[in-house]
Amino acid sequence: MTTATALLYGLGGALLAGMALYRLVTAADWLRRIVAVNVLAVGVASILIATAYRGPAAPADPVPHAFVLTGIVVLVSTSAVALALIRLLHARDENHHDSR
Amino acid sequence: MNAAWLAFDALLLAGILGVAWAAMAPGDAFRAIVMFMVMGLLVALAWVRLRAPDVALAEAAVGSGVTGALFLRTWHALPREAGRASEATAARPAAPRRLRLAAFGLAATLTGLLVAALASLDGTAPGLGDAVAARLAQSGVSNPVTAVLLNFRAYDTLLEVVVLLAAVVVVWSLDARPAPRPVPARGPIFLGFARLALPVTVLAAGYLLWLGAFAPGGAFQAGALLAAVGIVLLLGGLYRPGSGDRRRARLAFGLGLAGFAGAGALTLGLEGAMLRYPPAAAKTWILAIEAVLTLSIAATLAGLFLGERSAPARTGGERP
Amino acid sequence: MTFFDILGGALLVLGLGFFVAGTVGMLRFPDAFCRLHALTKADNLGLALTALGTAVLAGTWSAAVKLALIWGLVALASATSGHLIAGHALRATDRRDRP
Amino acid sequence: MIPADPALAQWPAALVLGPVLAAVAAFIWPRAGAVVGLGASAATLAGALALALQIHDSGPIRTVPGGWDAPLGIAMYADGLAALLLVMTAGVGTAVALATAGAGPRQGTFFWPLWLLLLGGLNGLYLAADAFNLYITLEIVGLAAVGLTALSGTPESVRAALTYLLAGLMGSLLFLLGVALLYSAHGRVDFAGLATATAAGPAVSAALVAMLVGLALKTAIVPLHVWLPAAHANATPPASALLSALVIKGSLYAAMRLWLAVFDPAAALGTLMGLLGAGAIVWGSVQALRAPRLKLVVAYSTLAQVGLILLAFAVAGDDAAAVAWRGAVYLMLAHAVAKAAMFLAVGRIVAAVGHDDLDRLAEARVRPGPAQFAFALAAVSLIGLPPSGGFVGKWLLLEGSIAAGTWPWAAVIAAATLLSAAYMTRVLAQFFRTDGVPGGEIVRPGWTRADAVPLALALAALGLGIAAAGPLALLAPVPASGVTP
Repeated sequence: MTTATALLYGLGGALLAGMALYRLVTAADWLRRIVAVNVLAVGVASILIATAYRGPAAPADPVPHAFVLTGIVVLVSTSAVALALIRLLHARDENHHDSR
Repeated sequence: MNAAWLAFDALLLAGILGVAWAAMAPGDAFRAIVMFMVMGLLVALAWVRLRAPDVALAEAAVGSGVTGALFLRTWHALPREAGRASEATAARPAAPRRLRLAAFGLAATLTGLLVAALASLDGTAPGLGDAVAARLAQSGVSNPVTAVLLNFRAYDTLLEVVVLLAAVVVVWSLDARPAPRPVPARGPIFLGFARLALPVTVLAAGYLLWLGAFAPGGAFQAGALLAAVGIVLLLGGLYRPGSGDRRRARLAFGLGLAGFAGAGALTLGLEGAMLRYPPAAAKTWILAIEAVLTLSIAATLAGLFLGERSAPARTGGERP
Repeated sequence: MTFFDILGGALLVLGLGFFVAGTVGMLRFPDAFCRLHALTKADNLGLALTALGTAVLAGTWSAAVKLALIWGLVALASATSGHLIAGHALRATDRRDRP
Repeated sequence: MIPADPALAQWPAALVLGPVLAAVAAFIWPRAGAVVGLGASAATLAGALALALQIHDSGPIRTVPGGWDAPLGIAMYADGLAALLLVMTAGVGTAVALATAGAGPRQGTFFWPLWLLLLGGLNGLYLAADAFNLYITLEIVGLAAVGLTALSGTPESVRAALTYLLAGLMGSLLFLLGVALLYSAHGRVDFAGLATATAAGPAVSAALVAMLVGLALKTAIVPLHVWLPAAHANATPPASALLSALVIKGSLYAAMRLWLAVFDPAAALGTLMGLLGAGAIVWGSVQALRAPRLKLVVAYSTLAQVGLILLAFAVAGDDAAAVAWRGAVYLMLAHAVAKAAMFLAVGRIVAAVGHDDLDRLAEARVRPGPAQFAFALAAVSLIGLPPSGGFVGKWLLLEGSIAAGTWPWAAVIAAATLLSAAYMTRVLAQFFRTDGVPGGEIVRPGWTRADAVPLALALAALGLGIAAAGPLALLAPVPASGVTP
């Protein structure tokens, strides 16, 4: 980490990742877990973006930015699948109760 | 000035951490989703601070916007009682004390590892910024992030589009067909807004796409904006997909990957390497790929939002 | 510091004040309608002042046009969503009043 | 490293592009799904075989798609190890695709695009020589696998798919965290550059731990296995076959590649991996001995088999480790072929009997002989009896651990063999028992075309033991010099 700013955001990312892992393990419902996964991803992104930062005067390293952009799209795709599965689980559950 | 900025950064980070914690806390799911979206906006601000405007745009549009819409759509489909945690959607009852302790241990280990790792870095790793800058002139575009995404590491981006297609294939394969929930009437004001905002948003998406070549922006940000247009259309009932539209939608989802992978195959034949563009025409290739990608990404994100509801309901009937 | 820097800064601070007022209103007011009132009014004005201040600081006409467009769109969107939220709240209170 | 024929240098890219383009076609035109799927699978198999032959003759192939060399660009790297797994994926996949195409159109619509995306993703994974590139291929594989899990549409499978997705997502995010740390420590993520980068501090160690834990989650290494039994036991038979034969091999290979080519892990970490493997063998076997359903037995046996492969991480010493790694890779190969045969055979048995309740199997009036025979043949390889492929793998692993002087691992391998014999015998005994059949009247359906694929795969698992020389020749340089791209 080249600057205090980068270190600050990197440490923030580490904290976010830890918090998200805690909630991921302890959360009682699926929706909250998907939120936690998204927060974990923000933590990882924070470390990458902080790595790319070269101070207020120099341009930042674009390669980690590209990594994070890719990660954002991958995550929205995976979250969409998870949420669709949650909806399906609920729909099946409801039909199950209706038929009883 | 430096200390003031550091104070601002610390404040912003504290805000992000607080809102993130609130988003994951047990309780009202709606509140959690709103908190998550607020976090996305704060995070976008942080990325601007760290000179990553491309990422900030994507975070605001995709990470906060589209993901938030997906969350809300799911929240709407879940039962209203008991904080919307039904028997099916609850992974398990509230965590017992032992599990909470174990989770805390895990989380503390992870954070400790990361802090030790980050503190040990002395900033000597040069990164690839100089390598990008040195070859930027040959890439065909002048925005370094676009150069990395669509030229230097275009293969990664191709695989990323594969992930997007895989997601929509899976979502559409989940044959839920839930009973349609009554959608509250949007009223004339919403429809008026939609009619007014749509053309402007389409214009803005085109602008972002064109901008991506030399300034922050590009296919993914533009696609997310267009997807928002699609979601407004769907929510307002201005576009109601019929059964025949499923095929057209699949075509739209597949088009971006077909175009991108097709370009890969074409360059493999012409230039002897996948996605090595003819040097003089690199910009044309990149813009053509991006244009197709934008439309397809927009359709795919909207398709992910719509999900299985796009299937004409097998059994009609209103929910009590 | 030029005159424009000071003007822009002042507009930004003024806009920020409106945002703070709107937020306090949202947190303190008793029901959805009062909150909406505070939020939409204050935010629209706050955003207008912020956009104006930014335009003055940027100092180019193209930036000013873009900022004006942004302000218009956000005002439109917030008015619409305010209307939607109010409609929803009205229906919810109706249901509560007449069980 | 430049191949003799420049046209062949394009094959790695083609092996990724082909299945992906076919997946798009199968998604857009569902009615052509089976034709496109079978054609693309067979073509990929042919391409992978050609690549393997080329590598066998003239050594590893390294290409840079995009024309920008690493570290800015992305390199693709194919050596004997990658080629063998490419052939395994396309071969087993083509067989499963044949079985699916024969089963009728019901589950076809989404099976084909999902399988082709999985094929493209796995091909990309095996050819990756860049940590971030590897991450994206892991995500493709993960999403396609979740889709295959949920394809049967039962509530159990949906719940299993959701658990699987969440575990996989957490695994890949931990992996990405490792990539981020590697980039911040070295400023690059290409394998070749990472291997030669000198500074190894806390950041690199943390990256190794994060990546290994993430991959362990995706590979279902005990105790991170909780998602696997439900996912593999509730999917459709072809999906189960693909999931257990191919999908977990992807993340296992990733861990292997990173271990050998990128990191220089401490010996203690290797011992830890070995201990985890031993634990997985015991846990998986005990659960397989207790499982009430046939599909669950097969699913739990995967945990034990993966544990066996993990033992190779513990063998130290250059020459001994080389032998052990070849054994581990051969076990992966044999497990893929035998497990695919077994899940397809179980699918046939369930279709004939109507259930897979192990205790009631002996009461079943219908005895699908060919499928039970295929199951028994596959079991021979999974137990590791001669002359099967499983035997060759186990033998090499044993040889490596004895050469390294680590006798306890040899004892673990022997115990694993006994345990797998025990849980497989538990199943086979039910096939032969007829005393529970009410009335004593037994129906034995004859051979049908649908029995051909599981039987062929089971025979191939045996054949891997007889014709081991060819595949092993590809692995000859592992790991001493040949694995660093």
